[in-house]
Amino acid sequence: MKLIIAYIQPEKLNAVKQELYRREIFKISVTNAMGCGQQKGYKESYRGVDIEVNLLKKVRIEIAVNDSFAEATVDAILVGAGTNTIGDGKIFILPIEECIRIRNRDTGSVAIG
Amino acid sequence: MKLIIAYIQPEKLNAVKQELYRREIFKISVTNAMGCGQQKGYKESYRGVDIEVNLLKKVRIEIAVNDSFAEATVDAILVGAGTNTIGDGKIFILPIEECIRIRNRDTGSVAIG
Amino acid sequence: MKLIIAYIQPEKLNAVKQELYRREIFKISVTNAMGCGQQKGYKESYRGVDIEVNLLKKVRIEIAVNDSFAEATVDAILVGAGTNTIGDGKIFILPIEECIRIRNRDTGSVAIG
Amino acid sequence: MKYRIFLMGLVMLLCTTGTLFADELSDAVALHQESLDMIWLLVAAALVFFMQAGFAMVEIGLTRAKNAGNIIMKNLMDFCAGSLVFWAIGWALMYGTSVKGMFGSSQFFILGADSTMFRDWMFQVVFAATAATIVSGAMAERTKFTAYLIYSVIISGLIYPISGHWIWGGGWLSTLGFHDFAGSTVVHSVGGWAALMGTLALGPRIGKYVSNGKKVASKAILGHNLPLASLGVFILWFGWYGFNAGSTLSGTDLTMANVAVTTTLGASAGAIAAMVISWIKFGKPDVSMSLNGALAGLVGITAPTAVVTPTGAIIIGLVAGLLVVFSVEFLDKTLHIDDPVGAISVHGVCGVWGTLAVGLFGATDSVRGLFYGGGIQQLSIQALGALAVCAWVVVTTGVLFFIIKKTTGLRVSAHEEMTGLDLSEHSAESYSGFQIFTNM
Amino acid sequence: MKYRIFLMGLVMLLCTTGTLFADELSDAVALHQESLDMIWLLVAAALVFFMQAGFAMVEIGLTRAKNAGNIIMKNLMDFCAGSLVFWAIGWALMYGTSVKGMFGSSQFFILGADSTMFRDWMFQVVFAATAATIVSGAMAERTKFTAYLIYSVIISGLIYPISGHWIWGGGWLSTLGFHDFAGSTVVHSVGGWAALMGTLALGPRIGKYVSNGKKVASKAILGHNLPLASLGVFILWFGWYGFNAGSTLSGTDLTMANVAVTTTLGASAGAIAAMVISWIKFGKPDVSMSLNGALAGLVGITAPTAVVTPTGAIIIGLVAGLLVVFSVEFLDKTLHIDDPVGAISVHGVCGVWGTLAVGLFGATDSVRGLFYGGGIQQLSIQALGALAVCAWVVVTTGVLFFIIKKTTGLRVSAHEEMTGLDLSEHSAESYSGFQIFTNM
Amino acid sequence: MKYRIFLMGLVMLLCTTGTLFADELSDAVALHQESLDMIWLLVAAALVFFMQAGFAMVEIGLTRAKNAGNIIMKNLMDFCAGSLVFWAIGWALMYGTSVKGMFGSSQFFILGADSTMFRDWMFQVVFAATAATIVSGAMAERTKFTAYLIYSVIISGLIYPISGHWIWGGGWLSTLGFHDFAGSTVVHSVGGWAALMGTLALGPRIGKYVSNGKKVASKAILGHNLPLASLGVFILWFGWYGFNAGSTLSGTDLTMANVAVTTTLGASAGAIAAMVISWIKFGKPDVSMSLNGALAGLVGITAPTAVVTPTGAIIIGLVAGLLVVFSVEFLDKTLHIDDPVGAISVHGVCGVWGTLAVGLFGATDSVRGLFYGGGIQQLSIQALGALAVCAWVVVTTGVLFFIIKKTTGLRVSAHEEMTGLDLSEHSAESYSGFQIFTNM
Ligand SMILES: Nc1ncnc2c1ncn2[C@@H]1O[C@H](COP(=O)(O)OP(=O)(O)O)[C@@H](O)[C@H]1O
Ligand SMILES: Nc1ncnc2c1ncn2[C@@H]1O[C@H](COP(=O)(O)OP(=O)(O)O)[C@@H](O)[C@H]1O
Ligand SMILES: Nc1ncnc2c1ncn2[C@@H]1O[C@H](COP(=O)(O)OP(=O)(O)O)[C@@H](O)[C@H]1O
Repeated sequence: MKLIIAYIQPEKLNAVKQELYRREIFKISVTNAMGCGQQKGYKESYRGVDIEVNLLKKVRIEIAVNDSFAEATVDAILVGAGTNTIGDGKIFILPIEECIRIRNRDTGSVAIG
Repeated sequence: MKLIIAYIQPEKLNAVKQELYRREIFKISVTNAMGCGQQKGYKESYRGVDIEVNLLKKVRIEIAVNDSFAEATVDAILVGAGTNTIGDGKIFILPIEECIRIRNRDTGSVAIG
Repeated sequence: MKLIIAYIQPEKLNAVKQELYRREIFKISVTNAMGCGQQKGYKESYRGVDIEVNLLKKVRIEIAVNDSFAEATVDAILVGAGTNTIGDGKIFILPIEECIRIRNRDTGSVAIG
Repeated sequence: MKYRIFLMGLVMLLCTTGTLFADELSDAVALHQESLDMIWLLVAAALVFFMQAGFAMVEIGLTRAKNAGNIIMKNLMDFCAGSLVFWAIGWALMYGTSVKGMFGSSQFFILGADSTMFRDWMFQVVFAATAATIVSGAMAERTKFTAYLIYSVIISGLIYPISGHWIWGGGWLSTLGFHDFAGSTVVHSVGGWAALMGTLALGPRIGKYVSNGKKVASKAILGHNLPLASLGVFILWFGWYGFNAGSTLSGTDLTMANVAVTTTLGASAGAIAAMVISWIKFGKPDVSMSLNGALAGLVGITAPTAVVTPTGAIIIGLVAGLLVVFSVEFLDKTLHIDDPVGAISVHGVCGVWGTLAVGLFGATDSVRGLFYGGGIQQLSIQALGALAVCAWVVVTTGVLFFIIKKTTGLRVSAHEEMTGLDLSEHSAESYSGFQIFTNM
Repeated sequence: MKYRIFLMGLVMLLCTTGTLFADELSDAVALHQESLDMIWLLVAAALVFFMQAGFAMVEIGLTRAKNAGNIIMKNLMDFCAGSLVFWAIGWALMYGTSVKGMFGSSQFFILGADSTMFRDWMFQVVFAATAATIVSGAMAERTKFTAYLIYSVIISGLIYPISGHWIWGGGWLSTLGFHDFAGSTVVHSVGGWAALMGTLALGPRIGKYVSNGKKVASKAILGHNLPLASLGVFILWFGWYGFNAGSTLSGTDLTMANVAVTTTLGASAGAIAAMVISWIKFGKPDVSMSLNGALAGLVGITAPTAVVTPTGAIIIGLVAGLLVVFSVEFLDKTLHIDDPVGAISVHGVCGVWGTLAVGLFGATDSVRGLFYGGGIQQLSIQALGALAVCAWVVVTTGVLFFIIKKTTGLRVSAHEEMTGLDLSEHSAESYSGFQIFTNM
Repeated sequence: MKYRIFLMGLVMLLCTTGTLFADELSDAVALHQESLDMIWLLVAAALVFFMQAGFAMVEIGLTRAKNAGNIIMKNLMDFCAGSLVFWAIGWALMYGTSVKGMFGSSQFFILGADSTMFRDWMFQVVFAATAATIVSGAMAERTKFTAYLIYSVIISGLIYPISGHWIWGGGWLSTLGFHDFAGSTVVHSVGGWAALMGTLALGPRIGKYVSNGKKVASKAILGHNLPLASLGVFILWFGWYGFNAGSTLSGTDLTMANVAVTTTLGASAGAIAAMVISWIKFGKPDVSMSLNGALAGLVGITAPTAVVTPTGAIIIGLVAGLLVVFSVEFLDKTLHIDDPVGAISVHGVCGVWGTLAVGLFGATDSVRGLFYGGGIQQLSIQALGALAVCAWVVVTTGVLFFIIKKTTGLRVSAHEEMTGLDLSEHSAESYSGFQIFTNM
């Protein structure tokens, strides 16, 4: 099982969700995040004083999948969030050792979906 | 060492914390999250227009433990958060390679607790 | 590749960022978190009723790095966030199996930076 | 003879033009009298109306984010429904021809109203709505919206006007000499006691009282928006100048200045007392208690505002501020009555205090209190009035809440309460997009 | 003879002192008349000014957090720029010497104003700003700030004063007997129709209408702060007592009480109707619709407020509350016109309804409506007026928005819209530090 | 003889009834005069009281979320404590019998007050509280609460009343002909200079000025709630109609219309100027600067409001708007004085500007400024007054803050400051449940 973590532009969340649905991946968790990457930030100014904002608003997605679904998931994110511009984000894939569904204590592959 | 990530219903956080305390697990980190799983969401309506809310509010818990504590931790979460209903949540267990306490630069098993 | 997760005191974020920059680590993701550790919390009171606040505000940092950068990253966090006081926080290191840059679908070591 | 006639003519002319002129002038002066009353009462009514916003903001601020929309609906609707029912029957029961000093019985639908009656209705309707809206705060975060609509209509339309008739409508208490200038009893106590009965009927919010084996611990459920709560208090205080000073009911009653001063000093003293007590008791000057203290001072000074000296007002305010802290604590920690915004303490307890204070600090010829050489005469009448109104409200709202409980139901389900009334009662979110921890 | 002289002297004295005395007295009475008017109008003007805060809060509350700062700037600046342009030319076009009943032509820069004219300008400028500010809500979240400044100046300085002249400045509609007491047409319809044209010129917000193949689905874009929106509605209602009751234009016109009562009942009925309809149609009592309902009732009662009975006011309010729900739905789901705060429905549609209601429910000798035995005479004049003003505004603002679109541009870029106008137009954040989901 | 007697009788009768009648009438007219003054001043006082809410919202909005509760407490308590001390000694020092034009010395505890004195105290106490509350903004986010209580009591009770006596209490500056209609100097400059001294005594907030080796960079610390800040500005503007127009001190002084107009135009011009300058200087129209601009215009027009033309008012407002932007920048970037809300620039700098503007733009017979052919006479008196008050406040508050620093301490610890004053000073959270990044 894999944990797929992705940072994407906030406005791409809906598109990513739609791509995931198409590939029948329905489980997803989302958090608000601030990111700093190749996208350099921008300058705000407040009362005449410059603020260098280099932590940009991002959305963090976590999807746990069985190994066989990993590729489809990555693909869905790439299609949904990719715009060929700096700031599109990153995907990280981590190994999961165990997964448990709290409701019925199912474990392993059967619990993840 | 293991990183135990759990998504639970927000209102179960207190119960989970209590179960953890009972098992002498005192360290925990919590974030706000939105999740989409078997629980299908609900319909809000705003000014007469339906909104399908399929990202539900969840609480994300992270607990890093030594291997020997993993079972107790999972058990605490299962007891604290389980209600036998859809939406109860999931637990994921990931391997941790290293853990460092910032205060005194302790590492490994001794740092985690 | 490693995923370095750190929980630090909110007010130390800027210092950590500066230490990372010095070591030429520019990529970082940040989330708001609440943590419970050796720092025991404090008592608020609201309308005469005590509130035991044992979930303290923390900042959660995630940095994905190539193996060779892991040490420098940990060092930056230790220097930036360490004050020798309880509540300074923890660092966890997890293995990453794959990393993909959404923009151009680069993978692996080249994508992470 | 010529001469006589000339003289007579002169005198005549003098009389006529003088009279004519004087007639015009005295008409103008009479109109000005009416206009001064009119302007004063309408401005005051507008200020009192604005207190609805104050109540809404205080209640929103001192409760959780997940119920804010429901609170908005309650505060909006108790005024809207209340004003229609006060038009239909409330006014008639309060100010219509008295039936044995118990209730009014004419002028339903304010039929045949002239500008004077329109003016008075306008000034009174905002008071009626205030009484109803007080209840909302104590019963916040767990009451069914339909139940709320029902009982707020009955309070504005029946319960409030009848006890109001006793005191302001020429009823039996007013005959006895009971003095409640702007409504410590008429408005605030009525609201406060209804709030108490409602809270008892409802029970506490989930998670408010936790039993660890044998001891019940009281848990704090934090308000989510202190800035809005403070704005609400400032709005209420601002509106209170209309509430109290407007209660001269005349634009040429110069005691309005006296009223404004005692109102200001009473409120100030209340806030200071509450802050100091909270500082001593809890170690820190508590924000929401100090806000409550200002309101307590205002409620306390409402009855005696026109008959006390500045010094009297300050003492009344200090005691009110002190009372509110102890009362909130007592209700919460000892009686385990869960009143999220402190409405029972602020309006009920301090309403009674203000009513009694008339009998203690009254310093005018007509209303002279114990401390100003007036004996216990006035004080006993005040006590009687406070008691009578308390009994009336406790009994009627007791029955009311009992019936509602048995029919439509008074409280939402546990699940709805945990989800929040915004979602469960209105399928809305008040702070869309904001990340809010809702685990409490 | 002595005696005669004495008598004559006595009479003389009597006359002189009497006259002297009467002169002083009548001077004082005349000054009081002016003072009553002055105080009444200035207090009313201050209340109407405060409505700017109400509009700002409603608009902020019903839109997304990322545009709040931009909305603040718009609401602040339309008043500031509007007041300068209304000083320079607006007043002159509205109240200057009439050129064939079409527009005023004197008193530019209110030169030579005495205290009466200053007073009247003050009362009128706050109305002019209201008309401009209405547009802001409908065009929220996607309009260029420079474009906004341009069109709001032109509305306050040209479009509003000219149609205002027709009705309040002694122009052709007033000659015909058109009755719009406080501005359902003069202010609200003008704002509403301008809002409609603006929204059409702009197009909907990104993500508001999503096409799934052939069917276009309307998506909800939630407001981010209902407590502020509700505060705004309470402030507006509060200010409306100045707006309507102040429109007696005299401190001694006692119908102001009548006005205050019908305003209260109309607003209450509007909120109740909107709540009930939304409950029936959508299954739950909708918060923001109920708030809109109160405003709809207020807009509806604005024209007829002084000439209808309380019962009439309630019916007018109920219909307004009903209209606003159906209109919001029709515009959104059928016409796909994206009006984030419902300004077109509240001010345009209910403004017309209020104007027509004069011809239906008018119950005074001078203004008698269809239902009160007045025939269709008044109704037709009202319809004509509503139509004429609608045509005037639609054409002029149509041209205006077209020119702006072709020159400076009317709408921000898609990227700026997604980022939010706070960052893109003002490089500011309204809720710094708060975690807000901005994916919508 | 009969006849004579008859005639005499007739004349007598005429006299008597006439006089009787005239007496009644003139009594009524006299009462109306008093009532007009009373109503006007009480309504104005209520409006000025409401400015406390405005100040609180502006200060809350322009600072960080972690200090909001502390700001509430300060703004509530400076009024509450201030009103008690102004009752005890402030009024007496300001309006009591003058001791050589330096300070008043009677009427402590406003003993023996009649309705006129109650009225005047009411109107004055809200001004005193304004002066104290101004300081709060500049010293926000780092001042000890106890220290705040001490100095705000001393400002309201001692420092403000004494310089106030010089100008409004019949003291030496008023004898010289110094004109400050509604308090640019009396209220705003006093607040502004006290704020300056306080800020100097405190030092900047942690993280505000960062030294990179040799250069000190000024960092922005963002306000957390612009909607509340804007609401505060609207409330202040609304209240300012009471502040300025109420300062006619008479309900029959018809110049109040003039005042309302110049106040409106001055504020509008100020906001526009600040927006335009910020647009030019920083590339974008800055929200909080434009809000400050409106306040700057209001402060600037406060002294000259009754003696300038509309055109004069606009120029005064424009200059104030311009001054505030440059002053904020100069204080921050050059002097490194950390004033979170811009209080020193708005109230201190523009207060002086408004005071001088009287000597430049005064256009009445009694107050004629340089640009209206009045020479530099008035201007020099104005400059002298501004200087004298500045010196008085700088010295007294300098000593005051020095003593506080050495005794109770003026500033919280660095750790308390980082944690936020809500937790450290009041163990409260203002936005419980909301996720807020607090790393700044
Ligand atoms: N090495 C990393 N570690 C942690 N987060 C990262 C890393 N690289 C990127 N991110 C996250 O992804 C977001 C997008 O990265 P960015 O470099 O701007 O995208 P792109 O590579 O498409 O230009 C960042 O804002 C950050 O939140
Ligand atoms: N495969 C997954 N990947 C990421 N998050 C998941 C996954 N499955 C569940 N979750 C998280 O857990 C929450 C609860 O899951 P859900 O399926 O509703 O619970 P249950 O299985 O008990 O019915 C979801 O809202 C989501 O946040
Ligand atoms: N085992 C753990 N699992 C999850 N989070 C932890 C763990 N240990 C520490 N944390 C996080 O780190 C924060 C700081 O830990 P704490 O024990 O207070 O620091 P220190 O060890 O320096 O005293 C905690 O508030 C919590 O968020």
